[in-house]
Amino acid sequence: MTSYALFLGCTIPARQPSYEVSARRALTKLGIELVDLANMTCCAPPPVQSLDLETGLSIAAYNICLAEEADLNIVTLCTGCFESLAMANAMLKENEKLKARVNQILSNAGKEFEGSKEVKHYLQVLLNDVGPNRLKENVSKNLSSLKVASFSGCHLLRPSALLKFDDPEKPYIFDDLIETLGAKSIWYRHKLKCCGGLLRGYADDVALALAREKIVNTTKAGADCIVTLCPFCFLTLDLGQVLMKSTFHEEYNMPVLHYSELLALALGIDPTELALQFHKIKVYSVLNKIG
Amino acid sequence: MKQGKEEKTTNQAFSDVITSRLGGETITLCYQCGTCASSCPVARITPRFNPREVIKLSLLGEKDEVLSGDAIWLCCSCYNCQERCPQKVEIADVIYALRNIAVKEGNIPNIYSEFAAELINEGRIVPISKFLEKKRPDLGLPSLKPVGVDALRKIFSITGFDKIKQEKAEAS
Amino acid sequence: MRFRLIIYKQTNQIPNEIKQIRLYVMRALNEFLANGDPMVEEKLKFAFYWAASCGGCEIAVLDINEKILDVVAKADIVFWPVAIDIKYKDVEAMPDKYIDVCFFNGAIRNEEQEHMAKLLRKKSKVLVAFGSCACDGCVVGLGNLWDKETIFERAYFETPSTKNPESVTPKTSVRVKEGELELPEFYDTVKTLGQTVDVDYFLSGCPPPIPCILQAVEAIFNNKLPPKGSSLLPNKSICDECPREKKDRKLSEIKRIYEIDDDLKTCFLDQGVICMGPATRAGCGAQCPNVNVPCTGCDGPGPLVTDQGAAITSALASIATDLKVIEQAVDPIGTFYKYSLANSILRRRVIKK
Amino acid sequence: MNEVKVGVFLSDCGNQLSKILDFNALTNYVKDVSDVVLVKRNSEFWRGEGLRIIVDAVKGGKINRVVVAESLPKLSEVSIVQAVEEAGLNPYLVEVIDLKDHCAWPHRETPKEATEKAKAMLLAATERAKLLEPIEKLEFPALKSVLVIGGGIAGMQAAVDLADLGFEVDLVEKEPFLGGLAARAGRFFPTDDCAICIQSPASDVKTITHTSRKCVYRSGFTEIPNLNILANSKVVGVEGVPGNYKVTIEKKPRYVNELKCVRCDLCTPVCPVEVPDEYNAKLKTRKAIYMITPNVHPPVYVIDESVCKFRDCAKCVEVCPTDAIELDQKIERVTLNVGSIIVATGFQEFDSSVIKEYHYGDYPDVITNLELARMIDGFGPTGGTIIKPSDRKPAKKIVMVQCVGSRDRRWNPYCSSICCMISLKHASLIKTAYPDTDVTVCYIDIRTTGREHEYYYERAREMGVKFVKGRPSEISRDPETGRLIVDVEDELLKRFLELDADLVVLAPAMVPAEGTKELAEILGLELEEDGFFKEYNAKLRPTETKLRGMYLCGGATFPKDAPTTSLHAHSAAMKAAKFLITGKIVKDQRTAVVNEEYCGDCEFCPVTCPYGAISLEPTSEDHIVARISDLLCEGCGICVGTCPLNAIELRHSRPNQMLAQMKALMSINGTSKPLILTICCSECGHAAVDSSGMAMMQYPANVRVMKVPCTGILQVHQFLEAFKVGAQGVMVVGCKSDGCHYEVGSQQAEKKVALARMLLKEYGIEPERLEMFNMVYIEGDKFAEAAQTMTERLKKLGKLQLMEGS
Repeated sequence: MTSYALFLGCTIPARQPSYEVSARRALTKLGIELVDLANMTCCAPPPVQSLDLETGLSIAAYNICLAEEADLNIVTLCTGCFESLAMANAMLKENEKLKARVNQILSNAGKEFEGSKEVKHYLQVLLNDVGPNRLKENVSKNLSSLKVASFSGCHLLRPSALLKFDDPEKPYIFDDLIETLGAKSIWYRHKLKCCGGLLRGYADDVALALAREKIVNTTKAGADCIVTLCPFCFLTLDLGQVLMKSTFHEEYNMPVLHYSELLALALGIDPTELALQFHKIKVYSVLNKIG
Repeated sequence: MKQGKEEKTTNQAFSDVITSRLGGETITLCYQCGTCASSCPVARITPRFNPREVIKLSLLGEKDEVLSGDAIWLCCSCYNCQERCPQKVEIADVIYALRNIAVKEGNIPNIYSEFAAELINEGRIVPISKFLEKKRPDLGLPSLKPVGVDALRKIFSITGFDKIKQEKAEAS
Repeated sequence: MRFRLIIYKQTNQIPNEIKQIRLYVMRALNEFLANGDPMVEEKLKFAFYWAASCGGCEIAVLDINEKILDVVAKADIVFWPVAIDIKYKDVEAMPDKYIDVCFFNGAIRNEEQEHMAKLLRKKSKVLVAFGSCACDGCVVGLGNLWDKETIFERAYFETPSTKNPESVTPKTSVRVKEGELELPEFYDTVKTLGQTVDVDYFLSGCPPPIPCILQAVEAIFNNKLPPKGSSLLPNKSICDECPREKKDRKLSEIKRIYEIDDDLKTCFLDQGVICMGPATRAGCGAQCPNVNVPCTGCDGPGPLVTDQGAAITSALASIATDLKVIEQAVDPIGTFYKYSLANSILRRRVIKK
Repeated sequence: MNEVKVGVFLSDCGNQLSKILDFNALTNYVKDVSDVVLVKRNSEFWRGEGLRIIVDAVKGGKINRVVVAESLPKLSEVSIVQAVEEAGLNPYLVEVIDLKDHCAWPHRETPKEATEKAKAMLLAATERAKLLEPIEKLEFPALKSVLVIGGGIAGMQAAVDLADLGFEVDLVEKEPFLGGLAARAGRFFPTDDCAICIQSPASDVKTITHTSRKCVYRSGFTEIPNLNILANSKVVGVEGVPGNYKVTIEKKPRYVNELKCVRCDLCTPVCPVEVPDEYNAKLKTRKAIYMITPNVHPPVYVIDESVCKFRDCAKCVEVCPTDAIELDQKIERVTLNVGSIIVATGFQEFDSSVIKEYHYGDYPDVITNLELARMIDGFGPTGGTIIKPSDRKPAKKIVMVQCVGSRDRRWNPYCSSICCMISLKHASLIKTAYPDTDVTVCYIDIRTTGREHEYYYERAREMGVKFVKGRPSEISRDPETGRLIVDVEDELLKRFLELDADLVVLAPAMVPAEGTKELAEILGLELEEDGFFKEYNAKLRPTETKLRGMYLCGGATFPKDAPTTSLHAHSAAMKAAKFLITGKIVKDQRTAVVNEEYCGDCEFCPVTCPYGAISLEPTSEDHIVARISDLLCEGCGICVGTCPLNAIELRHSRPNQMLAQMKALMSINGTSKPLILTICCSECGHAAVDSSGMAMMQYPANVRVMKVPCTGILQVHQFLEAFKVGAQGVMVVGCKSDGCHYEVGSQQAEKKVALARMLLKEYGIEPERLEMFNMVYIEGDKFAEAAQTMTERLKKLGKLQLMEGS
């Protein structure tokens, strides 16, 4: 059994129990042990980096230190957490001067960043530790009639120089993993463009307009649902449709699922156990297409 | 305005301030090809933000316009521009640097001071709802581990992050 | 020719036979010195003298092992303070050019040594500067980084092991109750023998390589000495004798010996370790590199070179990839001039008073 | 050795100098210097009566060393040396110094001090002259044959030039046919006529006008006397020295006998193998046996061995009427002996598919300029119509994207310089042929710098080509319509455009031709960081390389348009011809020489020699020694500066000569100021001193100048020596570190100065007493300023007094 320190972040426990439930159930079923470490904090995502980049890097490094102490690699569910931690990990490993500065800061909290651990997104765990073959073997439901509009979120792919997750212009890992489950991943216009999630709270109008484009484009392309990896994208697109209704008087009803949910469903986990009631846009139409 | 120690108003001075900050190092490489703007999902929706213009204004030394305006806060940090920039300008990071400078000067949007407050108080920027925390056992989820907020405060005391809120209070 | 030497990594590896031979040689030598050899009529007259040096050169004479027997068979030793009791006044009493060959080791540090150098020059037909101190000043010459005052200050007051409550320092004359005693004057600057008197031959090394000593002795006996002023060591450099392979002639970083994982085959310089080999006369058979220690330059500069330190630094600068590499050199004099400071172009440090 | 008899000749420049320098004092001083047998003063010595005085003294055997103090020595020395040589004395026994620009002019305000300095200069020149030795002239044979690598426009032009001049020329082309990129480009700017138009070869009928200008296909190129074409071949090895290279060529089998093929074209119809035609951007197919176009050189079919079924088919063999098809041909190796080599390997289009956001390679309707050129070509695969490769329907809306991989620090930071013009040419040609086609060009900057080039931009606008200032961020394909969308910000409008397009044409960067790196290694030539061949001097010797005998032309050095390529090719041909024309290479033996007895096999010098002139050779006694090729040695002395045993000396700049000069210069002060020895390289360094004097800039007379061929010759010991002989400070003046006339000499000196400073500190001598300066000729002011600064600095430091015993 492969073990990882689970970096849960804030948004998932705060808002999206269905993501956590499905991810824990599915990964455990596939033989991945998730260890919850004490004293982890916010990952220091872009809002924190915007306030002070150095503080942001130090917070990320602090969390990596906890994993280093536990001798575990980190796995994240949230794409945002993945970016903050993986970016900090890469930057500090590459840049000795920066590492020295951050360690000077961390020393006050009794920590020292070594750079001995990896930060992975759970897709990488599925791809490398479980592997497409074993994943396929474990799929017990038929998803073949499901047309999925995948949306990985920006921070799984970019900045690619530091994250090194996938080709930033022609990504395929996520779509391959969707197809591994048996569903069809479709192309839609501006697929790789941002959902605007990070502008929520500062410029809600802009954020919503960006989310709307995404919903419009996926609907146009005939998707049955959008599948995401990031709780922020999820929020923007799922809750966003409710806001679109009130703001633009447009009704879309495009179900938005976390990939972990699709995975749990494909693995045959009972939908009633997945807390799907927390979705704003109901997902019955998707459940109906899963045989 | 804060009373800056280095109140240089020349063009050179502002780009120097930016290039000497973490994230801002590459701004001077820009040759205004517009790839960033064209890549930017926000710029296509609102004229309030255009990364190419933010860089041009910064390089021309229009410090006040850049730092006190709302453009720099409209970047959605998607890094599309940074990936495609043919001059390897780290545009998204430059925007972070500009935001950091703005924060230092006391120009903080409300939502960001809320983020800062949450982080300092709770160690998280999104507060956990008591309702969901109670519900966790029913959903088959383990209880949440404690948050290392004390450690964060020690970090903040060095980076000066804990002062951000006060500066905002002074400014307002 | 290339000398092949048996190299022992550590002294305790020296076989017993050799130790015994040494013992035997010492005994035989003592006997000869006491009784002389009645068989040989016309023997050459040898003299040995020890000026400012560590005494290692005296031992080196014995390191020729059984060959010393040939020496004493063909030569009388008329002066050798370390071994036989002949006074300076006895030397003074000798007619000029009485001594055939004088082997003079040690640098000229004080008045007495200068006096003896001049005296022995007068009394000898051939004067050989024997060893690095006599030829190039050697470690003694590193004293030229200071002057008399600083050296006395250090030696008689500052060293932790020194207790000198009466502040005694060497003086040229001192009055004791028996009368006035005179001591030779200690000079500010160490000189080589060659800088003091006219020298006929140079046999450098710390101590001189045994094969070169043997060759020199043979040349003396066979009257086949090279032109006056020559060195009795080969004309090439240590690199010529060194078995290590030269691969990538680029110095991109200077390392200390403990910082490398020596593969025992590659030239030290190619591994980033400073080796004086390129700027050092051949003769020893690259003894040090053969036992995994870089050459420190004891055989002195090459025949056409006036300044060993300048020669090696020119060469190293030429293969250094940039200026940064140069800054990594620590203790430049100790590294590049360990044996030759007194015989370099500038010879000593300028000390502002 | 004959007795040394020095004659000293003092020019007072028509009494100009005697207003400052006391010539009587100088004459009296010099005549007492030992071995000086003759001292003469005149108003000038480099021509007329003055020169005759020298010549007579030499002829009469009165003197055998000549020291002349004359102005403008860089010019006057030439005639003096020549006259002395004609008079029967070896020309290298002459020493010319410049009392005007190095003494009188810069020190005219302190005439007394200037006179004392002049004495020191005369003494130094005399001491050096006494030690000079005759230098012989060497001759090396040079073959009157040239290898040209690359059969594009550059290689063909150079080959024709040289063949016309009577050289034996071998032209090697890696492809089966000549023409290179140019042949595919169809039409060229600035004349819009076809690509390969060359001057008619010698075999054609010559006319006095240029009506014999011919397209290469009509030129009878393959029939030019002295020109041997080796197509389908590449260079695999080069040995030897300039003037005499042995080149190994590997010739791939053509499977068609060049002497038998009559181009009847019976073979292609029967060939059953059909593959996409790369030459034509895969817009049509060709057979396994083929010719790229009907009019090519050599006019012989070739079999594509990667697809031919050979014996399993052999249909072509059956139909060939002349038995020209030989399926058993093997790779051949040919050895050529040539005197020089011209590299004309050109460039190629950058692979745009790595810029993923543009989807070249994904979307068939995203093409490159070269592919568009094939469509525009009336002989091309589409017969001149512009189509969408996806459905072969006419393209009515075309978007051109500039700077694809150019000016892009992710790929090629440089501007490829010709793409703007190519796109403008294409846009105009399309608009001319199909005026209703919509053409939009997206650009960052339009660069039309050549003659008549701006006219192309103008014409394109007139024709209605649209221009959008902005670099597209992405080319996407509408999943429904399949049409292309180009996302771009029109910066001038500040508007985001989504340009709809049938066809998107990328203007890719131009990068070095495939195999450039391997070839550079074989030839021993350097590449620039951008991957193109490095020219000897980009400014003044653009077609030469560091190695005499090897030349570059065309796109091998950087992307070029046709006119520039032609110029370049003619230049390279001229350089090669100049080098070989006499059939011999004559040079004087001012070269470095190894004293083999003392060479210690440290193997440093071969690494530091910038010219590869030093080889390591075993000698009989189981030793290895360095040997220097007199042919390859350029006389910089960098090896001298390297040798830790001083076993290398440079003839004409021997250590004893330098030391004697140094001592002499430091032997007379005559001022109250600290003596400074200035060691200048003979190139920029010395020239900077000249120019400061010529401009009458003032600096103190305590600054004494000694010339060395290159500062690279200097060793650390010379700096120490200078202080020993009385210098209070030492200035080293060399070329800029990247402008050294001997490549790396200046850098070598810098490192040695740094180490010497480190040693000086240990010697208790202020390191700032030694400094290296880098200057160019025009920086005379910088020299005067440096001399002044150094003097002030030394005055502040106080007198350096070496201690007794030093």
